[in-house]
Amino acid sequence: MIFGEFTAAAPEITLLIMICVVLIADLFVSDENRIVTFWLTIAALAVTAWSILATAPAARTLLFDGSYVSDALSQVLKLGVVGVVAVGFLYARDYLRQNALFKGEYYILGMFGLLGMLIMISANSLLTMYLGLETLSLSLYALVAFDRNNADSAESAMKYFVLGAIASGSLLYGISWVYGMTGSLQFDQIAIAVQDPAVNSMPLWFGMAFMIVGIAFKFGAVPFHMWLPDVYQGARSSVTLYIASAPKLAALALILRILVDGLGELHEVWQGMIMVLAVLSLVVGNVVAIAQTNIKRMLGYSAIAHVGFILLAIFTGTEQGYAAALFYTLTYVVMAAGAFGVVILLSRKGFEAESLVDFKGLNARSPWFALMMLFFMFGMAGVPPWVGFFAKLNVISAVLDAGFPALAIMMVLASVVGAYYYLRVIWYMYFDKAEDRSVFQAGADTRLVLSLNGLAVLALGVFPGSLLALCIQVIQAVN
Amino acid sequence: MIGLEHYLTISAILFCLAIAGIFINRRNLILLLMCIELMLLAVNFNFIAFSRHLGDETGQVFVFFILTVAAAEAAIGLAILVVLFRNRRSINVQELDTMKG
Amino acid sequence: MHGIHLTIVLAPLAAAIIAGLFGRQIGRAGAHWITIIAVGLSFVLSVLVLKDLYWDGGEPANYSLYTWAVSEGLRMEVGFLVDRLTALMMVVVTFVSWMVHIYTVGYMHDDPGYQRFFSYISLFTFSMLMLVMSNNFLQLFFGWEAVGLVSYLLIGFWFKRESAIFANLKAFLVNRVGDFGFILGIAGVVMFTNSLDYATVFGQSQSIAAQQIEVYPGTPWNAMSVICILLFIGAMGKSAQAPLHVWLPDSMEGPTPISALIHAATMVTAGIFMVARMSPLFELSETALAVVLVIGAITAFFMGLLGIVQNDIKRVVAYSTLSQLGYMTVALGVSAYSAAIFHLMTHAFFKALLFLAAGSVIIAMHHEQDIRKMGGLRKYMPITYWTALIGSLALIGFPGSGGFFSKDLLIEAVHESHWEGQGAIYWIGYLSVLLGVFVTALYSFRMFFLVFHGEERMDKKTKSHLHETPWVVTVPLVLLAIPSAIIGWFTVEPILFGGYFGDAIFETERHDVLARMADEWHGSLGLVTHALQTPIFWLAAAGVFTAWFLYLKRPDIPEKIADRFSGIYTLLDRKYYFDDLWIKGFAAGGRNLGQILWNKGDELIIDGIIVNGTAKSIGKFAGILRRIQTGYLYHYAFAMFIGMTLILALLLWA
Amino acid sequence: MFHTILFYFFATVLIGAALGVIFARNPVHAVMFLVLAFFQSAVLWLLAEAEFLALVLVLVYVGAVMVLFLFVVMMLDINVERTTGGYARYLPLGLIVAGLMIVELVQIIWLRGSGETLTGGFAATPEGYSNTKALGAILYTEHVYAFEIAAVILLLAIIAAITLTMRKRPGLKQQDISAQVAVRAKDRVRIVKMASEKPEDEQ
Repeated sequence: MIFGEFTAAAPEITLLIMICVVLIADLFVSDENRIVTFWLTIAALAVTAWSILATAPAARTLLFDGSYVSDALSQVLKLGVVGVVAVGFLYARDYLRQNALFKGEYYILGMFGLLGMLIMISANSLLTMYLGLETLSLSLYALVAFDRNNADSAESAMKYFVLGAIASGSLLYGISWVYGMTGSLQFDQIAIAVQDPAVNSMPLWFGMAFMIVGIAFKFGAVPFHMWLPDVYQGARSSVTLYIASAPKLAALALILRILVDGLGELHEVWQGMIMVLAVLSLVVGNVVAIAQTNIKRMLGYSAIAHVGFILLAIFTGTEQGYAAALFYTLTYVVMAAGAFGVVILLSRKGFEAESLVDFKGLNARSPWFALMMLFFMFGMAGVPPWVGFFAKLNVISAVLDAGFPALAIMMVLASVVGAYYYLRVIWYMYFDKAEDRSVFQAGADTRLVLSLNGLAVLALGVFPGSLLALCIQVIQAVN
Repeated sequence: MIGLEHYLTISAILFCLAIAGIFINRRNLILLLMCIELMLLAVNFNFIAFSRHLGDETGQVFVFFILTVAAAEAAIGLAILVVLFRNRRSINVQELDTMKG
Repeated sequence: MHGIHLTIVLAPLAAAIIAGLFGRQIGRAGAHWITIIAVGLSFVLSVLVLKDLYWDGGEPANYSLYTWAVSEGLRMEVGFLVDRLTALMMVVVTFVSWMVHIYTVGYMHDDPGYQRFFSYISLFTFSMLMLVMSNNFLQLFFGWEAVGLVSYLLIGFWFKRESAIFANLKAFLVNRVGDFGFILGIAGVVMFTNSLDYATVFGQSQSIAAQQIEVYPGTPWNAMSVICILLFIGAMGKSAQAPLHVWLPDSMEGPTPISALIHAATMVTAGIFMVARMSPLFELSETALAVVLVIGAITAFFMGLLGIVQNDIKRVVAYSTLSQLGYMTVALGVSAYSAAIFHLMTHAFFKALLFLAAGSVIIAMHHEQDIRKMGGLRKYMPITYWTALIGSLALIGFPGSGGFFSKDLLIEAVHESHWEGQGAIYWIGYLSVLLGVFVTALYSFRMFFLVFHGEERMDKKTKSHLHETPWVVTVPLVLLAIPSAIIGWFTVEPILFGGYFGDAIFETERHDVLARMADEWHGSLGLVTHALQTPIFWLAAAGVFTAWFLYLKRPDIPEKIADRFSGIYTLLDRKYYFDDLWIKGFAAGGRNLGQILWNKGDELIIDGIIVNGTAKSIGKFAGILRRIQTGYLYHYAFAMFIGMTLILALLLWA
Repeated sequence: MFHTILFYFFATVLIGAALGVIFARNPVHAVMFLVLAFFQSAVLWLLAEAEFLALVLVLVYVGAVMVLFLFVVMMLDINVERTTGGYARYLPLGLIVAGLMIVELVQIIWLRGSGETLTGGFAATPEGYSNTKALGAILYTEHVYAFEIAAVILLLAIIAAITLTMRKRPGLKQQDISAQVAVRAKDRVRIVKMASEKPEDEQ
């Protein structure tokens, strides 16, 4: 009982306290010793992770008059985001140092973003969800613009900000309608209210449509994806890693809590919209990725395509589908973190390894990390036995079981197209001559974590059983 | 009798004007930020109207938080704007096209 | 037995890992010793397994080793199904692989990627064994992808060559098209049976065949036909059936040992093996069988024609591989699964032999591959010459050789396979395999004569260095030549007529072609003596003769004609005219047709429009979609509003 | 009746002000129009008996946020002629989309609302009801979690804004107050003791 009756909310409380500690401690750290802030941050994340594990209530627990929920899903997702953020910080350490970005504020903003994600994951009311989302978004806007002397960063931050504000405006507008029709902001009460046919009518659906726009924006689903490639490209690589990984898990929480917990009854209404978004994302993401020469941008479009898969898993409206979406997102985040990790580690002072051709001949320079990149690329492409294959298989079988063979064909076709651009990276790494001879310059700890990350992509693919079982169990516990 | 539907209509009109403003304004970024404020104002109208209609204060509490967040958002948005201006010496929307494709 | 199965699979894997990761530490000799020993061990154990199953009357094993995951009642497992079909494949795969390992020691002698190469081919052996020994669809797919991956790595092994890179990309992409069908087929199986296990799925085959599926609303198709055709699309990719064959000739960019192992003897036959393994499913869909037959017939005949016009020694062999794969596919199409597998086996030996012999020639010629620049190599390379002759004879089905039994009976099986509702398809199949015999003989011996006989057309420098290749190259040639020559004599009876496969292959009574042929079976010797009475023999002989005439004899003939016009020679002349008609009308016609097919069909339509065209149009599409991303904030916002409006409109008015 | 007239009056001015924001040529004017819009909204909220929020809107929005906007507009000193205008080309498309949206929304509000749900007046407030008190009562109890998060967001905004915009320019003279306070007399003034001598010429 750390926080008395609020023990179930320990992760958020702990993290907030730790943020304040780091914020104050950072004041007394000189620029040469900034590494202290870094290790304090890692310690803060470790403590947060510990508090998630140590204070997990046995059963689903509601707090703060029902605006906070702690359940199995929230614990899994929280551990996921904390872990991925920590790994991302570790990959970015040397990069930030070389680019004169190694400042305490970076970590503070990163942790605020993490706090936002935790709040979203545990939100049980639209109000909490909105505030968590804003905490996350505001941190992200600031992080994207973090390199103040970089015009591209500022440009992409501006785009992200304006479009993000429109998206949250739309989300809010939708929330207002849902609130007006159901008279409540809490998901469980909304779920009860929509059973009334007078409530479950056109105005409510309208509100839901506006909310889906906001959710789709967060995910980066077509046509609300336009910000994504620009931000991936414009932000510094370490920030791109941050944006590309953990927030996807938060977005999954957003969609699961709102559309499944709250508006599950309206499944047939939102199904069509989600399907349109998903199919468009699959097509646009995969096709446009082919034409890219910048790897961050390419991975951005690939993220859009992956979102298509996640949305199609949600689209099925079955427990199997939700579990597949959870599995897919968790494993995708691991792969994305690793892929951007390689991009970051390949960069050095004054040089961003952003272009695809920078990967030429990587195998000759750093064979082990070329192999890790191969793991990430094959994982994302869905080549067995890497985990991406299993994740895709899960989604496809969920879609088939829900009775949509044509969509399954679409998905397989899209991944065939997608294989091409992942393969191009491998092609450059293995079958092309290096233009420069630079090698990885990373600390032993970073190398170790990257290796573990790569091997995890393989190991999860070979032994997906326990993770899959966990996903299914978690989803069943929620419903 | 002025009631819910009138407020909702005002809100809808404001919302659409904000959208139109964002789209047709191609010069000044600050105007975009103002249009976003208009959009949030429209949302607030909705909340207040529904809250009063339902006789439930939660909606008004939501408005309170939206105002708070919008203030924070404006601060960060303007900060980004300043950073952008320092780098590019311009806040012209039409010149924000370095990244595309 | 379980331990033996596991050892067979894991020994090459372990060797591959050691040679791949610790190549620098163990050195070149270490890399080849460890992989050769490991694959040799697999071979010996495979023979033991075969012995146990066939001579000692052991029961087929079917068991799961490890449960990978259980999802919604669907068990995903790793397991082995080792019956006689599997055992045969295991022996063939490990034997050819072993030979190729030894041969590689000589062939790749000076290559800087020596250890990497050994690692890859051992890894390939592991993947191929996983594929053939699988007892479920998922593992089959894993093996399927893994062999594709290694093949991809190996085609691009010499990655400094632009053409090698292009070839390996092409191979990968074309195979992805096949895999797309394959995985949909597997998905279909799962959809109807909720199981991946062969035994379970085969047990429910009747119920699948009774169901219908609507891929597009309103047009119900038979579920079994859809599933089988989808699975066969996978086989088309891997076994290079038209129109997905285009990657195979290009894959010759890889080192020759690879061409022998992967692109002739083993990986490309995975599709044939898979269809045979799925015989309980294919048997229930005559539609699917008809598709298989037609695709196989097209491949068998037309790919053979293309072989006539090639000048690259390896490409000639590659097209002949395509044609022979077509033969096997035709056999599958008429439900003669055992004939297909039998041909697969003999083909593995003699085609690996031919490739390795071609490689031996290439080494001797200092990596010159153009047969127009060879000639008269017989006296320089006697061992290569004789082994290549045995291989070529086996390929054309010379009576008594390994290829004779399989090919002759395969054609006979096609001939016998009349069942109701087959109609024109039967004739397409039969005529293509029959006429294919002539074509095969023509191109095989055209190459053989141009390389080993006739004028020596190479330059002086090469000529001065010509000598027989070292023993690591010739020993595998000899070891492969022996089974190529004699394997047919004692295997034909058990495999085709002795019920060797038992329950491994399923044929409905209506399709049981081989049982009908069994009545006329009078032993191997009988078949050989009977051979002279069949059109097959005479077609092959005509092919060889034509080749001889065109490429060895013909250059002199015009002069002789100019010299003498006596009566005897008029007759000869007339005969010559007859031959000329035969040659110009048929062979040259075929030659021209081949040229046209190659230029227009292969290069323009298939390469140009289907493969590159699809890639290009996707590329164009990408370019257009890319332009939507203008970089302007208001366009981005506008896209969002359009999306928003449309979603609302959908709700309101749809 | 008076209530209705007031509503329509202020609503009209509100819409006009919103149009002004969009079409103003000068960004300073646009800010002023926005201020006007907020004032009109505050009045409309008062009419709806949401007094507390009406006052907060004026205090927070007009008092703080809009001043910030004005500050930035003036600080950046943008050339007015260069940055405004150019509407005509895009106006029709923008109006079509906005118009379609309005049609959709109005359809929902006036035509497709199911029965009574979207029409009707506001709930009556009991005697002695205080809007501020009622909000305060739930804000610090039921919504305490959200309230804390709002505090976090404000802190975050402070940190983010400072991180992005504050910079130390080299060569800029700044006061260091703590150094000034901590200074001791002996650091600044040196008292030199020397023997007093008479100038020589006086001798």
